[in-house]
Amino acid sequence: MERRIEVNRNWCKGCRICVAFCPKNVLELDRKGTVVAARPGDCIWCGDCEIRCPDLAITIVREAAS
Amino acid sequence: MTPTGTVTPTGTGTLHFLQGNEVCAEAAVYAGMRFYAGYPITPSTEIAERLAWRLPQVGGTCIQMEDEIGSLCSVIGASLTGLKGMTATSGPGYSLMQEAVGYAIMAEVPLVIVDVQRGGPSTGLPTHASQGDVMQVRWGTHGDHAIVCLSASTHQDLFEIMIRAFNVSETFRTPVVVLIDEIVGHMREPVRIPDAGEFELTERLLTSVPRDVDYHPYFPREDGRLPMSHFGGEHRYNVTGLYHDMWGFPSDDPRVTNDLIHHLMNKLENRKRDLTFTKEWYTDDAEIMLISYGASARSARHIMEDRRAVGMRMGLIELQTLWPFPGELVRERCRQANYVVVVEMNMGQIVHEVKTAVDRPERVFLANRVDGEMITPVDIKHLVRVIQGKGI
Amino acid sequence: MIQRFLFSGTGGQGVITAALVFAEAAVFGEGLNAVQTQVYGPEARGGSARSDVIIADREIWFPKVLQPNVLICLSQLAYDRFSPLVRPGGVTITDPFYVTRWQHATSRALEIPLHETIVALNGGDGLSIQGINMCLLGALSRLIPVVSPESLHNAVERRFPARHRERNLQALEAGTTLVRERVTTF
Amino acid sequence: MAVTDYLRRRFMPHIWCPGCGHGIVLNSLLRAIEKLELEKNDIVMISGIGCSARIQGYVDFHTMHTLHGRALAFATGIKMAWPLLKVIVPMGDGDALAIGGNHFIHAARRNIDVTAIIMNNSIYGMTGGQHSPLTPCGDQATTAPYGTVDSPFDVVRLASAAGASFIARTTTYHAREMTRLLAAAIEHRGFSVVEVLSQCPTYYGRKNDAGDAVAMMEGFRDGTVRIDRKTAETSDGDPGRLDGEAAGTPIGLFRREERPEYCEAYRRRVVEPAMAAGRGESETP
Repeated sequence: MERRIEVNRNWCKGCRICVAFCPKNVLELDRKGTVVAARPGDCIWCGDCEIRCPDLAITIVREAAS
Repeated sequence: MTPTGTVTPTGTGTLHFLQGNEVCAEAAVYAGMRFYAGYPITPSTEIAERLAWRLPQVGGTCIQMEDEIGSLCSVIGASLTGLKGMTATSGPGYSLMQEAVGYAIMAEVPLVIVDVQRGGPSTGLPTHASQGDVMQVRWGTHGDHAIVCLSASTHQDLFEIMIRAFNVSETFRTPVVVLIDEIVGHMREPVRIPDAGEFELTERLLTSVPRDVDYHPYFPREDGRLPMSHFGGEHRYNVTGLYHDMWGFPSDDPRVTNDLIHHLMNKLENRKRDLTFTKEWYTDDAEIMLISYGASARSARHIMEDRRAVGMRMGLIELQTLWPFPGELVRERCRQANYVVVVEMNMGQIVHEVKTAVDRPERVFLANRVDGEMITPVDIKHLVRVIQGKGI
Repeated sequence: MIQRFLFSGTGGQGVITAALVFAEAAVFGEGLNAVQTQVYGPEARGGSARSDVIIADREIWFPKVLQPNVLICLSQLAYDRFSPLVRPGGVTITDPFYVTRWQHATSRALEIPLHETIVALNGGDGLSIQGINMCLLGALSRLIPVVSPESLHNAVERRFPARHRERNLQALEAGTTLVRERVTTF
Repeated sequence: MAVTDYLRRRFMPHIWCPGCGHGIVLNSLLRAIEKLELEKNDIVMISGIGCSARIQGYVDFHTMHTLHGRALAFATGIKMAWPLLKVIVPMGDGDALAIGGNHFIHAARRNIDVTAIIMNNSIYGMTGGQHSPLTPCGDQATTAPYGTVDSPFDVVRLASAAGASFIARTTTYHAREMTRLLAAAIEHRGFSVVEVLSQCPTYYGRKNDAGDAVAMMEGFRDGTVRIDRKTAETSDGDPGRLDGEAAGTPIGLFRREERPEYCEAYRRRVVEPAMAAGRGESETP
């Protein structure tokens, strides 16, 4: 299973909720105020960012390895 | 034209002796109405009482809501799912319904509202006669809009007018108000409920667009009609009270807004001819033309028959369509009359429309009564004598 | 033919029902036209009761009764208020138990002991006046030749559910018999 | 189906302010519907007026944007006319309980199968920050420059007294629990109420020095206390009260009971007997 954090940059309004509640400090805002997965290697795939995003801009993509 | 009444209604069907309110209920069931929501208010309550008993018998639904606002809102909801819906109330309840009336106009939802008028303003005279809601029905909601308002004075006419109300509302996707009054609502007289099939019923025009193909709920055809899709059915769309595009989504684009308001007005104002129902007596030779509607038209008819018997050339136009006001017809019929007397139970509402319509407004007089008592034939006779310079 | 009836009394006597059954009998039994109206509202709850009936062999436009041909008063209040309205040549019908007559106008006056009759029929309890309205109709059918006893009989059967039917028919019958024996004309 | 497949993507991003809790409610609601594997065509969403009411425009169901406070009345008509539909009514605090308060208690009383979501941000957002019937007493609002004098409703107790058969309260911080509660509410047959404490950083937060969206959600985390069902049921019949001293607003599932649902009761107790009896011999009912 391959997993990655996908951010829809057009929908993100940079509210910082995902950044603040990420237990592993994976996310941060970039220069434009849009969220990015700065440290994806630390992610434990809890999905807290995905379910708390008010803009539905974050998706944890789960794909079976090819 | 000469009068063509019969003593008791004849033809197929069954003879009943009912209150006007009960006639409204029976006619609605005949017209295929299957959802009623209402709130008790004198003098309309018998409509709800009859339907609470009658509708379940034909598989319909009748609900007593928490107020008139909720009543009309739930009728709108039910109508969108494909049921013919109705509510009934009186002036104070109509005041509360005004916001939902506007919604039904904007969202183009077919439904029928029966307003059994009582004396106003405010709680006024709950159990007495008045025709004070004519202008409330015309203008009672904010913003420019067109509205259809029908009326009747006898129970047999009322039965037919109710069916027409449903037909018009279904044809044009618009609320239609049937405006009667305490007299017609509470009076009992014989009425024939025809067998099924005697009156043609207009069923809802449904879209032929198949599933998964883009459906435009608010894109009028050339004839102004908008095919519907049952809300909750195959096509998912949006319904809103905001100005909206052809998919039903809010828009403040000036062009969309302009087109929509013109469409809402024109679909009714341009079809006055299809929406005008009147009854006329002796309009070809009348020197004194009475114009009336609802219970007042009964007194007008009474005095007209009485005066004709003594040789006076009196005629009568009974307006069954109040809105859109049939101004051209009134102008045409009143052309040769020396006097026009508008008979209504208010301080003068339709009389202003008549004055606007006719060539010689200074010859238009108001015969009215506003004390809660029904205007009598003698009241009208006295006014006619006065304008003829004969004194009472 | 056109006859205007004004039924009046107090709440609980059933005068509105009487008016309704009378009009229905005219429509369904006699093939006549009829219009019935009544006074609604707070004043119709327990206080005075009034119902107008017009019966005709032609169209009826104005539905109210301003001058009755036949006035029925089952209370003093109603009599005091309405008796001046009776058309010249008309009839005023009262029950001496309820009404002391004072009008000596052009109308004919009839007194019928409805109360006494119905109390006797109901077993002698002075408070039990159920059926007085049907008793009135029975009497009326004999006095005013508009609606026949048979039409009234059918109208009662039509109007009342089975459990009330028999009692109302008995009261109706008592009214018809009463007229043959005990009407006082003034 | 992915969560975003339930969205009308063409209207995104939505109009709500950055950090607005209503977006989290939308997020959780779609996840609940996905979990229940509901068909888009089986769902009707009816909203009233206000920030909360805009949620209906973004979901690809049958949607209706109605009048301020009246959504439950429209929903009643739709549900009774077509009882097989899943009817969801998202409302704001003012929408549901000020102008719509009467419709709310009567829908609860009837126990009609509608899911009412009260997105409680303690403020009128759309009109710019006026106090609502859920604004805590003493708080600031544009129409309460000296602090509100009014006491707020307790939605759980109100819904309980009015007769709702499913009552829950949660917050945007507890998004996972919100999803679970919303799914349970939608599945419940009867009138279900889910109050969601939602943050309005733009008006309520700013007026009351509550900080940004994150700080407000931390407030939901620290200022609430979870109840379990057992506690709720043993609190002297008062589902809004916790036994003992509880520090904070109780959240969780307060009531889930089987009571006759209105449409079903109407069909069984009115329509079926009436149709079986047909028209009576008597003219009158």
